[in-house]
Amino acid sequence: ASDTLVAVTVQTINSLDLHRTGTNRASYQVAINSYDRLITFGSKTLEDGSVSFDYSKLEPELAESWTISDDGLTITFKLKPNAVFWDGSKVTAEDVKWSFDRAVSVGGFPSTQMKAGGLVRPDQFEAVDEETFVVKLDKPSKLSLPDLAVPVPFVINSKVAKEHATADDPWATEYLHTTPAGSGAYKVARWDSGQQIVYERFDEWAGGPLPKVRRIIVREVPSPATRRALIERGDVQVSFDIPDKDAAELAEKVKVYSTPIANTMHVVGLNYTFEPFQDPNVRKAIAYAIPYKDIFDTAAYGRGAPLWGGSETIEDTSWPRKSPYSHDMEKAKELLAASAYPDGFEVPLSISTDLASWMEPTALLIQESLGKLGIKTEIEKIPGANWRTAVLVEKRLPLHLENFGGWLDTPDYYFFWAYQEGNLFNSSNYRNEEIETLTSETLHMAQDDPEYAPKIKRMFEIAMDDLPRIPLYQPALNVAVNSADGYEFWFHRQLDVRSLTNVES
Amino acid sequence: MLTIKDLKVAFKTRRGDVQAVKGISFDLAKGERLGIVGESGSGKSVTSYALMRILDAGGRIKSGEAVYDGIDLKQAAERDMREIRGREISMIFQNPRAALNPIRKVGHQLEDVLRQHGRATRQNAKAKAIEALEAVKINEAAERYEAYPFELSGGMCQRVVIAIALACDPKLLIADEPTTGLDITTQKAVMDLVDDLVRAREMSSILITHDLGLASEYCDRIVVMKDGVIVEEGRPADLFSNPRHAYTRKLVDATPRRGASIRSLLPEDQRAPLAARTIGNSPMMEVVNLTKTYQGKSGPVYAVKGISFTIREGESVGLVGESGCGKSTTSSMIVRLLDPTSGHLLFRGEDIAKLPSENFSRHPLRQKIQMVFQDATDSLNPRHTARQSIAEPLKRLTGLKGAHLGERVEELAALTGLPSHLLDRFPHQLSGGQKARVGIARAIAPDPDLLILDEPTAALDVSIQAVVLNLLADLRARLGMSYLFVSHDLNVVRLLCDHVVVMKGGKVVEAGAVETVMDTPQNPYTRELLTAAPQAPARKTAA
Amino acid sequence: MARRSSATLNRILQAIPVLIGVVVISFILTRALPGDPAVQFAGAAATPESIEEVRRSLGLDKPLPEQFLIYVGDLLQGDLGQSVSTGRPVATELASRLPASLELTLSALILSCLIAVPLGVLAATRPGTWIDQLCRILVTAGVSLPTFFTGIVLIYVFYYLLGIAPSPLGRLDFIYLDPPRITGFFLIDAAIAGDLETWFGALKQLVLPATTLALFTLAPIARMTRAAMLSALAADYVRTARAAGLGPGMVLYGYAFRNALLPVVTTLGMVFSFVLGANVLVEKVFAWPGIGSYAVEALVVSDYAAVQGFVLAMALLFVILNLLIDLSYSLIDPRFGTSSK
Amino acid sequence: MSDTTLPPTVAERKTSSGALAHTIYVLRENPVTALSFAMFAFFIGSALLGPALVPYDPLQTNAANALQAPSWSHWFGTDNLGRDVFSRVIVATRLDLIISVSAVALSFVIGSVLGAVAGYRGGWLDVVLNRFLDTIMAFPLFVLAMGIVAALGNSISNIILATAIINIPFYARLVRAEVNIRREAGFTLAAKLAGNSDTRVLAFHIFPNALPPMMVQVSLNLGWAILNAAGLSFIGLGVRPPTPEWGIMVAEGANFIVSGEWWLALFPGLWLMLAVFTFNLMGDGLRDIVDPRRRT
Ligand SMILES: Nc1ncnc2c1ncn2[C@@H]1O[C@H](COP(=O)(O)OP(=O)(O)OP(=O)(O)O)[C@@H](O)[C@H]1O
Ligand SMILES: Nc1ncnc2c1ncn2[C@@H]1O[C@H](COP(=O)(O)OP(=O)(O)OP(=O)(O)O)[C@@H](O)[C@H]1O
Ligand SMILES: [Mg+2]
Ligand SMILES: [Mg+2]
Repeated sequence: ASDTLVAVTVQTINSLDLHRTGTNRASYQVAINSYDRLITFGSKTLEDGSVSFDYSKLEPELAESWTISDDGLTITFKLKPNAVFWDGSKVTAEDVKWSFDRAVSVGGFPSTQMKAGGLVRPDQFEAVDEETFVVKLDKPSKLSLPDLAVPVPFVINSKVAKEHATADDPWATEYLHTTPAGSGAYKVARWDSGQQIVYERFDEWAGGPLPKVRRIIVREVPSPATRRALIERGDVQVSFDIPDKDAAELAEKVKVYSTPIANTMHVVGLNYTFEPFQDPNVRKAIAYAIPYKDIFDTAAYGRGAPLWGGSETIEDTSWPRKSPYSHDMEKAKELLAASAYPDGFEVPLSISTDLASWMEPTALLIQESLGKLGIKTEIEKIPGANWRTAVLVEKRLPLHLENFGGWLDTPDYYFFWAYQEGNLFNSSNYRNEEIETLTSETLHMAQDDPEYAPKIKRMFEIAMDDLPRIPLYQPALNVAVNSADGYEFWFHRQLDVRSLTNVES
Repeated sequence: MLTIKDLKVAFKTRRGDVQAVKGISFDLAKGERLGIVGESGSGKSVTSYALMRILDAGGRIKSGEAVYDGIDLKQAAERDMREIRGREISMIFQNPRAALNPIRKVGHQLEDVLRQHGRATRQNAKAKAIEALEAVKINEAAERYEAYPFELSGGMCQRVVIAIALACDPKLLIADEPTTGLDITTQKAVMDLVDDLVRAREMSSILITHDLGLASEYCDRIVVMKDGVIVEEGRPADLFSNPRHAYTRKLVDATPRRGASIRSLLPEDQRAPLAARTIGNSPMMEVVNLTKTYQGKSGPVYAVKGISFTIREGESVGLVGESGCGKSTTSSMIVRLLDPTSGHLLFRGEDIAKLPSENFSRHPLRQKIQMVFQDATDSLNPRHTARQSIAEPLKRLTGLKGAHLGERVEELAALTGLPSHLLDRFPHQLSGGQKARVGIARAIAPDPDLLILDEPTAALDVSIQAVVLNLLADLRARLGMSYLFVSHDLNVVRLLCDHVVVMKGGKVVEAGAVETVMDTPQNPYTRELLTAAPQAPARKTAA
Repeated sequence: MARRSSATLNRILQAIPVLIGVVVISFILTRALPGDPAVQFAGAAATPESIEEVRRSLGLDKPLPEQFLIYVGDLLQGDLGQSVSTGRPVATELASRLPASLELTLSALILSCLIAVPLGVLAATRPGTWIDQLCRILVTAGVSLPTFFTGIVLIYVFYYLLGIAPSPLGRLDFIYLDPPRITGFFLIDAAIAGDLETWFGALKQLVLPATTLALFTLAPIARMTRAAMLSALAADYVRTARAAGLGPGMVLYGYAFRNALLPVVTTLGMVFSFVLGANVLVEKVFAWPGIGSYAVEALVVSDYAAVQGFVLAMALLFVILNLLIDLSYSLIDPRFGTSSK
Repeated sequence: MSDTTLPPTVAERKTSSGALAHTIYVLRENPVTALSFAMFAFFIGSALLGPALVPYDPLQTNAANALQAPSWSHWFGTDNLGRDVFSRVIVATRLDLIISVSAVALSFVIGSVLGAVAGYRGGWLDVVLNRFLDTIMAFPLFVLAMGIVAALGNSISNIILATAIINIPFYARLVRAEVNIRREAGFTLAAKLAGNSDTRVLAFHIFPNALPPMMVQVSLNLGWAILNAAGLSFIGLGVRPPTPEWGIMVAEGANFIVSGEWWLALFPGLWLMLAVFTFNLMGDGLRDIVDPRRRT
């Protein structure tokens, strides 16, 4: 059975086509495992010996090589001549163009993500010949190339897709929804919605070294207790995205990888539309009242990275960074006394039922601590279906927990989404003129630009002083493996099965 | 053939052992027909169950012996008992419909027995079963074989039960009140059938009944039981003409028979003279063309088809007829619990048929027309004590409260002979006779002028029936009420009523003064009713 | 026969208003669910415009009465709609998941009956004894535990600690292939295909979840069997049968038990629909790809079509179940259809 | 004056002491019933006094002391936030009893009224009610409860409401049947003859007779209500944290079983089971107590 590997996850795949509207996060793994992009990120070994993607290294996948024009506006890709789709047909620049056109045209998340790299219109893409593909940018951006390595711009077999396209459905979303047509390392042998997806290796894969395992089954098991039992007993080889607690405890029995998720933070959001939170002293009082260590221990079981008690001075641009605040009730009391609300106030503390595993203990600890300051909170559990609407779209929750993470691993990218006014993850309705300009300036600026670091540091300073979001900790993605190897962490938080191998125990 | 010596049967209950049979002895000769009579609870049924060893869980034969044909029924192994049951001794029960498995074809139930005792094989079982059905004179036996009990009438069910009992030619047949619940005419047919079969097959039989008349007609010898012991035994004629034991005397006296007066039903020492009463000439209730139809599946069903009669002030009218002839429907309409389809009910000239029954409870006349129900148990709210039941109409209709209410209830209890310490009991804690008294006390509580009595004694033992009938007669005289007395027993009607109305199929077939109708019945149906009733021989010493 | 079929027809007619009621209530209920399916569906990083676009494409911009009419119109054409979250037609989804739930539920009920009915008969033949009390305590204990708790404990003991049970991974371990689909019931399909190995594989997976559900259903069945047997044994016809010399087996089973079966069948029907509801939790614990877990997911994300389709399917099942009960009633009881109602 | 009012009071006292004696008798007769009533008394006691007696504040977290196994200082151990499980289990009694008792009371009242009116009036009213109840029953009940709670929001009152709604058919059907068979009973007619209006007859004469079988239903439903709340908690639709409630504690604790922290789920589960067990076993006893026919 060593040519088969079984992984279990909690999530349900609801489509095999990432571009389709309504496709959920779990389904991104199909785009990764069954499709190829032009380029991908390299990998690096972290201090704890685990392997992670490397944002600073771009490597070829379908592209053999690429060149950037001097003005930074034209990127020319040479495709691998031996790259073929599952049906044996050659991967051509035409396929790439069709796929990219699709990504920017279907709207919704894929188009938004493409836009982050400055890719918005089909006329930006050109298939020069069979193996040459050109991307034209409106302005140079450091995000453009990395954005081509995220799961979204995957390459579809356009001949097959077009056969199934209709006037109503020019991008063949109905067909690709259930039948992938790619060139990726693994074909989808079967997909039982709500149960499992079975991958089977594509032996002519040209995107990288041929995977070792022939068949990989990803089963959906909703109960965490069941998943834990399965991995402990070795009936499955990989348990993906396990709770922090299990990670902490399983580490003694099986191999557990806990990688702090790049560019992601768990934060407390203080909504500026809620009057008391407009008072800086109140915000700081809250920041000092939060029992960070207790939260990190009970909600995250010490998995991930602490984001409190950092130094006041900002030396580098690494992000996420520790805030200068730590648990200090005396200071909190002083600050609140100095505020316009010395006797405290009442505020609901909102969490999502779907994310209750970390939000609930965190909220309880915060509730208790704020209670000591005289800030009375009632915990409001918002159904998962409502959460996005309430926290991100309507941005109406005064005090809430939030967990945005950016795929593109730069601080400016995070600030763009979470601190710039009107953007989705700015759930605090925060607006600061300086931040607005700094984000716009740095978003596309190259990281080695001499102006970059000072601006970023200034952004950090303002954010930590204004505190629309109080960082708690950087969460970890936990994966347990038993009799398997080759796990690699990815920013997109999906299981990349291509590198997995079986280990006979 | 059967010898019983000092048989004692006891039941284990929540409150310790109950001695149901306290040492009885009797013999039964071959071909003899024995009757066991006695009031309810005297141990008649338990004796027969003990013989068959089919006592309920918790019941056991404590001592004594029962020997059948040389076999000790007390000691015999269960396996041997199974052989005896059905083949040697068999039984038929009261309430034939319940005695048959409701979801099994009657033919199959017969086959079960035949095959159990090896009287039939798989191949010939059906033929034998049909044969057995023919033996009990069921017409179209072959078709009845396929019938389920619910598709048969009560009389036919009893015939099937008899067929089952006699299928394996037993030597002894025990019949435990085989005709209760059957119409008087059906009763006669069934009893005649059993008697014929028993005689023809030269079987012995034991007939258990509380009807002395029935016992004397169908038995060679009678034992009288009371409280688990045999108080007297003898040939029917002797027993009736010269009862020795006080209890037998009471029983014989209480049995209504031709020519007896109502007081003569009571033991001699209680026969106080009846107070005189007057019957007015003015009509109190005129029933005119009363009709009730129900909407059946196939067209209207006439329960009552345009009957008319009159009840005068102070008069008692009897309403007789067999089951289903419309007696209860008529009385329900008169008492305004049911709306007639058409017709008039003139109560002292006022047509109360027009008033909807729903609102009649608030009408001033409600107080004037009251009713005593057939089944005393069913008519008392099981959650109310006797006191609450009697007080209910007083509170609602007369507005009595507090101490006055309490006094009045006690007074009514005294009037109906209900000991006042029983007033705080629940119905299930009262005997049948006591419950009947509560029902009567409740009905007379608001001082009605017209009392409708729907078979008030049907569920009672004869001796209690005698007491209740006398109580009713006394009350009538004291309170000057008029009665509409519903019954299927002409003998009882004659005792209490001045006038009688005979119904059949929703129509009046004959009406007139009681003596006239009973002595010179004009209608064949009335005559049939009269001859079907078993006649108890008159007691010599009867007054 | 005519009487029976007309009674059955009557039942079918009675089911129509029920189904209409279910359609209306489920429609109203889903619209009352929190959460905006358009936002949910538009996915991460959606703009207000794309949300509006999704809303239009789902037909959610129309007024409710119009949405209802459209829904009913589709229903009448046999179209249950598309599940927003899985992107598949609800009918397909139900067709693949319903057999899983039914197989589980039926196995649980059969198991439960095999234990509870004899237990009830045993208790009824010895009322008031310690055996009776013990039965009562045992079955009551079974119904006192939340099913998800029992399920997890069973997994912990029999899979995790003892390793006797197979891994709780749904209907079939991944070493087996699904049997060719005929009925959707793995046990039946595997038997038809003559694939003994798969049959045992499917059976093994069934044991724990079916036991979990069966434990929960012992009490009502045993209780009803006991009560029905007690009253049947006290009935006059049983006395007649005994007086006629019939053997104890014939009396107990041929006479008393067959009569006691009537109320037991009614209870079974109730328990069945109850268990179908309770499935939701057990399916979650055992990763069972049934209709219950589907409903929970759909409810959580306000997937209107899926929830409505699920409820409607359950209601139909309920109606069919009642017809089956009537049918078995009419087989057991010749009186069926004679009295009104 | 004083002695004229005496007789009724004496009588009243007699019946009420009769009721007490009857209760004692029923309890004595069946040891299992007696045991269940004793356990019920215990639960009532912990609901009333529990919050005052428990050793720790059930909401007080203590991260340093999280997930401690049972010990002398924490009899039932501590949970993932270091809260004392024993205190939480005991304090939860009140809320759980409130949920189950009020849900059952609500469905009892609504079901009784609907069933009684339909059973008594019959006709189209009866037909309509029957179809309505069928409609509710046609929903998988737990899913209906889920839907209601999801739609209205997960507050305690909505959990109670949802539980009540799914139980209404059971009461309504039972009462309907019981009323229907007594609609033409002798004592009903007698009550009408005694001058009672239909409403009075129904409310004071017929309905009380349906109480004994309803008591059995009540006892079963009290248990179901708690299980139902627990199930809702398991799928995230339970009461709000940090309120202690058995169902939510079992549901959350269940995920800790495999990791070895069995006490998180076991003790609340045990309490929940005991409570449901108690309620279920009480049924027959309750029925016998409200049934005067059992009096001797
Ligand atoms: N199963 C039982 N448990 C306890 N006591 C019983 C049981 N069966 C009968 N008895 C008692 O035995 C006594 C005799 O009952 P039995 O049925 O023989 O009376 P009966 O003469 O047949 O009366 P009826 O004319 O009403 O049929 C009664 O007092 C009754 O209380
Ligand atoms: N509610 C009803 N619907 C249809 N038919 C009815 C109804 N009530 C009575 N009947 C019919 O009316 C007829 C008369 O019934 P009723 O009860 O008056 O008879 P009865 O003389 O009192 O008989 P019994 O001696 O058995 O009490 C019967 O044939 C019965 O079937
Ligand atoms: Mg008897
Ligand atoms: Mg009558």
